[in-house]
Amino acid sequence: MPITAVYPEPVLRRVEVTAPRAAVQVAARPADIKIATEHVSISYGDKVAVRDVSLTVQDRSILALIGPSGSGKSTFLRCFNRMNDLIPGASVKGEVCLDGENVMEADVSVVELRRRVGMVFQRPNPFPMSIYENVAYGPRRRGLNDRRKLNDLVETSLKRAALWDEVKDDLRRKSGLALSGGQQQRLCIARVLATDPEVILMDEPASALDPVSTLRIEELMRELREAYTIVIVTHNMQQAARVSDVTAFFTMADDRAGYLVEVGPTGQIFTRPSEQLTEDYISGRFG
Amino acid sequence: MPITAVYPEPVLRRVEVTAPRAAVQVAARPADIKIATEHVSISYGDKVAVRDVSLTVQDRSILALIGPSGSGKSTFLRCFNRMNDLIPGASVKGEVCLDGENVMEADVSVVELRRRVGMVFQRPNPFPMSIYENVAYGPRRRGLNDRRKLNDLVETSLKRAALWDEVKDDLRRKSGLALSGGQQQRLCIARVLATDPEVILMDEPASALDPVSTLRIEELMRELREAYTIVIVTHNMQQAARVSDVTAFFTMADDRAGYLVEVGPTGQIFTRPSEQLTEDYISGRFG
Amino acid sequence: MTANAGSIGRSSGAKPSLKGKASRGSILADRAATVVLWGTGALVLLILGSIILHFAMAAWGVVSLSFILDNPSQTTLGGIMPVLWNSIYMLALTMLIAVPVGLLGGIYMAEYAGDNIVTGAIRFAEESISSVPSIVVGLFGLILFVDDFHWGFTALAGALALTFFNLPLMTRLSEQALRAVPQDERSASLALGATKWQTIRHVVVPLAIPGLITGVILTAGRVFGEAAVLLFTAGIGTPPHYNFMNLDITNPTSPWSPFRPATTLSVYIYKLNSEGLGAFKNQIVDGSAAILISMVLIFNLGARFVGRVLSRKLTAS
Amino acid sequence: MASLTSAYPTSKLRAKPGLLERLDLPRRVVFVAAASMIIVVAMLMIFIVWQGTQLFVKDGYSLGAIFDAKWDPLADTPEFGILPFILGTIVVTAGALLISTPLSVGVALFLSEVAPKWAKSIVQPALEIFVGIPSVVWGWLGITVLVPFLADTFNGPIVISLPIVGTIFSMPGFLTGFSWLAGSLVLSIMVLPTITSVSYDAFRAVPQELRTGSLALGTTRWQMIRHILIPSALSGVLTAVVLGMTRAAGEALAVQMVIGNSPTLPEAITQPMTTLTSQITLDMGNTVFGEPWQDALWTMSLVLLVISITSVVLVRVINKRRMGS
Amino acid sequence: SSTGATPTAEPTDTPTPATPAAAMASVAASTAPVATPAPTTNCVTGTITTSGSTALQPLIQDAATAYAAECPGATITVNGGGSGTGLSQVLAGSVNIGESDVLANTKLATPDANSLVDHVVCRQGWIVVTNLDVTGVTNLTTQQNQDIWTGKDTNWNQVGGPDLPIVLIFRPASSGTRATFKKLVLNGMTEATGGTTLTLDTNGAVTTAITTTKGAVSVIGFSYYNDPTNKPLLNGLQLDGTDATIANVGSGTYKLAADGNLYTKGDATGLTAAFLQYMVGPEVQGTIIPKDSYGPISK
Ligand SMILES: Nc1ncnc2c1ncn2[C@@H]1O[C@H](COP(=O)(O)OP(=O)(O)OP(=O)(O)O)[C@@H](O)[C@H]1O
Ligand SMILES: Nc1ncnc2c1ncn2[C@@H]1O[C@H](COP(=O)(O)OP(=O)(O)OP(=O)(O)O)[C@@H](O)[C@H]1O
Ligand SMILES: [Mg+2]
Ligand SMILES: [Mg+2]
Repeated sequence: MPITAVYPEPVLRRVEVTAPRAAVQVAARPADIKIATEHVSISYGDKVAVRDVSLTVQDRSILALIGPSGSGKSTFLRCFNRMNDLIPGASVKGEVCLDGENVMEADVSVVELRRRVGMVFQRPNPFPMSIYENVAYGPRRRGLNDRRKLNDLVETSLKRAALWDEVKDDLRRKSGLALSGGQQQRLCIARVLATDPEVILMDEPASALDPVSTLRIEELMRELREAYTIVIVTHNMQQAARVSDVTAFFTMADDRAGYLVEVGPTGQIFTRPSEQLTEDYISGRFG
Repeated sequence: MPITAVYPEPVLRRVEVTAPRAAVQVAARPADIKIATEHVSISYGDKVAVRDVSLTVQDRSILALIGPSGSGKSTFLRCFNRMNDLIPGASVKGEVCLDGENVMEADVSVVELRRRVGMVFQRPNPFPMSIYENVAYGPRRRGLNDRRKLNDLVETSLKRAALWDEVKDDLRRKSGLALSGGQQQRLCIARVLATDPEVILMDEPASALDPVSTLRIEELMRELREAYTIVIVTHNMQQAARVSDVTAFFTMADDRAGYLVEVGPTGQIFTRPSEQLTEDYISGRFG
Repeated sequence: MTANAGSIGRSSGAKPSLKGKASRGSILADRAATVVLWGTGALVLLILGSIILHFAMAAWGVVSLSFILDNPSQTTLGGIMPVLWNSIYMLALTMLIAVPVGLLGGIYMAEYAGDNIVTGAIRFAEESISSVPSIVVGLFGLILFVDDFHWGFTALAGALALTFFNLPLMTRLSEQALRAVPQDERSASLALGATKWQTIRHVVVPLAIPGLITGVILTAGRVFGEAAVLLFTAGIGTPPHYNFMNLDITNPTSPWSPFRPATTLSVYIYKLNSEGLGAFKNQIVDGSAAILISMVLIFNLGARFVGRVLSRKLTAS
Repeated sequence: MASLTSAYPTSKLRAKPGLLERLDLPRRVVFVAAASMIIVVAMLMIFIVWQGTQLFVKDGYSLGAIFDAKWDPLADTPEFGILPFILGTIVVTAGALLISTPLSVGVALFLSEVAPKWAKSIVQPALEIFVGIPSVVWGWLGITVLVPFLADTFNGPIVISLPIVGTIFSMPGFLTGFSWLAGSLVLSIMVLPTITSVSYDAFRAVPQELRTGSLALGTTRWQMIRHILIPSALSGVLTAVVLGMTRAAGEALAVQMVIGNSPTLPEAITQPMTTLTSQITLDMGNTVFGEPWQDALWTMSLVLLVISITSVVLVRVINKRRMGS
Repeated sequence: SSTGATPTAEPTDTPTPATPAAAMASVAASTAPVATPAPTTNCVTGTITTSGSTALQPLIQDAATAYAAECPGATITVNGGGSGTGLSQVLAGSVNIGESDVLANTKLATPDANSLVDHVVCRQGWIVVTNLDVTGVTNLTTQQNQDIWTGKDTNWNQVGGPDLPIVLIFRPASSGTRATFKKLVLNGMTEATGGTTLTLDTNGAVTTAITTTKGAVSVIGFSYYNDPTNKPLLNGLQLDGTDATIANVGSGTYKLAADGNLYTKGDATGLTAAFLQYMVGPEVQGTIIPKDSYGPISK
């Protein structure tokens, strides 16, 4: 997909966006919608953490969720692959559709869902096994045991995650934990890619990394966008501005329940937000 | 002390600074120097976390420490009241002078030091006792048991921390834990004030708070500056720009050891930093 | 300064030196408390040290290879081979049941248990057995296995009673080991589309192995020393000379058979103290106690060592 | 970018789970393993309750006759008052806790607040070894070392008198070392690791922020321990003491070996006494299944069971309190 | 059941006669177990278990070892547990032989007691012993014993000894030793209780306590008293001027003695019968019994 270089007016002083992106139409053709949430509310026990969020994510685009700490970004992100199921007391209401299919329904196989919607976490969390085994983990659990196919898959995934060259020499000997933070995070991305997902969720994937690794991950995200739909949570507004097509701004009300203030093309959110709250936030008045 | 309203050119777009501040001279008269560090290096075991930092803090001013995660800001902050002593394996080299006295020396009473150099933490940490007892805790441990004096002190401290009006009705019945996050943080500040410190250290004091509480704390800091020397660590550059007189920018080298890139009047750091690294950081190129 | 700044502003007078002697009393109290707390730590070591020294001296000249490998004798020092064998045999028999059941139970409690009445009952049961006196468990074994089942005093009855007694501990320790595995690892696996059981089987259990082994060994130490449970279940007597070539486990004369009485080392100590005869009685008890303590030491050091080696193997490159 | 799907068989989001998946065998298996504990406890309770109530049901004794001071199984109409044994268990346990609690809490504080890493790495394994030392070994140490020591050292009456006030305290000396004190001492060492490790956990559970919060205010470490740590961990320490108490009350062999087993309440800590467990070990083997005497022993076991279940409930109540506040 | 393998045998007795002759002998033995000692050892293979009295345990253990040495196919496992355990377990069928210091009918209900068969295999005697400090006392009369044990006399100088308080060490009220002593010497009088009395559950514990406790007195079995290690540490007393010897037990002049009873449920069969027969045979009666300080069965 050729990238049309229509870059909005610089958002913050001296922001140099490495790969300028097209402003994306939010109201897209329905066929292009990869994920849609409708009136999603999530609570932990009695406490509402996310209230009534409806938004859509285009296929092969990057949506960034920004907002102050505690506004429910991570909680909301986890509803896409139903990771909230794992949290005792968490309950999700509303609809979350993947390709038009509501994933919240009881007869949906979460295992299958999570294969199609991969996830990368804030802290790189490779398994304490060799690099090879880390990447082969998902495929193996899917029943892929053919040596050759596995080798191919591991190689492709590591290449896609831009890690192959750095690790190819001791793939099987080196533990995933012996890598640097940035490499570990790319390994985690490779591990997700190996299960052949359609959507990748990333919860502050670079916040534990150094500047160089961060740039690397951002670059990688832009590359992956060609083939995957990505939803990323970030605290770093510059990062959101740099990598995403669409930005959703969350904040929380007095009762501390998070809600969606506005969502729109990244350029627009950072230059002409329609809400005062958004403006206050991105201008650094709070947060 | 009259505040000269010479406020530097706005630093980031749309930043509305509530209380414009005077640009502070870094090279001040020695008599005004409250804290001075010389060649401070701090390591955890073999790992160097902070390398060779020398800076000075003026009396009754606010110094902000900014920098990416892991650059050693918190570690450095903790050397002012020797809280690093409590971390097994942490070792501090160099000199840290409070009013010209080196606090690192063996015969310094850390108890006395910490009374003069108070500290407020990232997560509000009130003790599990009544509001009154929380504030009276420090004075009591100093041997103050006179009912009347204690009552006065608790009231003054809570007033200074701008919490009195909200809590005065059930000072003795309500637990400190029953307050909201922002109130808890102000309670922690009141608790520190009650021990009559000269310096107050704050490690991301507002990062766990909602926007309104954050603004409140910032306002409070500006008030406290009239009587106290404050050192604050913050991730929020806008916050640093809003509240501090002087900003110090930390980053880390390849070996992940944190060091001081530059320190200077806040206005200058945010508009005309002398180092490319600082410029990259505050412009959001990384971090 | 603002209006509500109050009267006790920051003291502006001469500041006390940091090296001043402000609050001498509290500093002295702190020093005293530190000394006392160090003292308690030292006392524990002192007690343990003197116990070990006591048995080391008492066992000097008693414990030898032949003491460990010979049959008991009334006229000479003899050995403790059969009772030592029984201890090891009972340990193995007990662990054979307790380890798998405890591990699986631990998996349930750590990974599946919700907050419902059954789980509550399991927890209550777990806590209850842990606090039931061992003698009560022994008596329970006596009625159920020995008398009602007509097994008589048998190794099996003892091992089952021991299993009952130690199952909660084993379950608790496995649960702890499994819970110690960071949630991240589970999330990572589940987010990759692994099923819950796959996650447990391929990620959680392997990561918990050091903790699990430690749990097994600590339980083993407790099983090894237990006597009160066995007095009434596995029997208290002088074991015959065993013929280890007899591998027929259904034959009660075989030392491999669970259907025979099995006096263990700790029961033997109790027996010698109660009704022992012969010139060497006290030496034999001292020697046996020394061996028991050494085994406990070995179990502990072993647990630590194995745990460390395994976790290094699992985490390092 | 090429899809990787070729590597995998196709599967649908809503694919009907296979029979195996629906059965979820692993879950069932681990559940059964965990639930087996309920069965064990239920059996244990049923048996002990059944046996323990035979004295009332079959032998026709009243509850009042049991909770009486007179124990005379050899009388023409045997009397089975188990009160002396219950009281004995209480006093010997109390003695043990009195000795052990300060020491254990001290060690726990030492480990959690004071000890540097190296000291911790010595003391902690030492405590584990304490746990591992079997009770017969403690008993053996008791009769070979402690009992003769007590008898030799304090064989005269123990009298403390002040110049003017006169005698302020006097106590008969040890006739023999077999005594309340010997029992309590042995028990106190046996419960030391239990109380220590549970209180240690309680101290560790106090958030680090409270410690640093206090120290940053310029308090000494001891002030922090005394005013923040101990109040915060109090319920945990209480739990530890209750667990120690249960263990002490249920300990059989070691106590029986050193306590003298005299079926009367002692007048001083230098005198012999008896407990529920020691009476059970003493008489169980000599009595015959089904005779009232043995039924009375089972009733004592039932009392022990009740004590331990009560303590479990007590611990739960304490912990619920803690969660609540 | 001409092969001797009685199918109705309640205890898990596995008699596998080595030879037809042995099988015959075993059948014969089961009809008259103790009355006619066989001239030679009757070897039957199999496994039996015994439990019960700790006072009889040394003897049974030695006899079992000797029998097993002569008859390689036989395994006899000897457990302690106490007289009550022996009676309960033989009644429950958990063991083949239950040993008891006291008669079954004093412990069990009549129907149960009647279902057991008593085999007297030896006489056992007990001796009153004191700590070595109790010098000058070598004999206690029945009367003196009664005064001491009921708490009337509390100092050794009241019975001609040194000025030393008397420390009574009892065996548990349920034990055979205590019951026998109470019956034969104290005539059923009520014993003293309180702070100057100890109760210790076994001969071993009592022996240890006496050697370390000044002024202590207790009653232990001959086999423990005559143990070469114990004997020098104890001051053994005459009873009514009669020496506590096996010979005096045998002649009936020493009164603190009782039968050693071995019980089987119903008549003994197989190895059980053979072993009981061995117990009353010359080997045990002539050699092992004196060695272990028991008395042979008379006549
Ligand atoms: N497991 C949980 N149980 C209970 N409450 C939770 C849980 N996880 C999050 N919360 C609460 O839900 C709210 C939203 O949390 P969430 O982690 O989604 O926020 P976030 O926007 O991701 O914040 P951050 O930027 O700090 O990661 C918060 O108030 C939080 O305290
Ligand atoms: N207790 C500790 N033991 C060992 N290493 C530590 C410890 N605390 C901090 N470090 C390391 O020291 C370095 C500096 O940490 P520090 O917390 O001071 O950074 P920071 O600038 O405050 O970061 P953040 O913005 O995330 O709070 C980091 O690499 C960190 O991993
Ligand atoms: Mg989050
Ligand atoms: Mg920090």
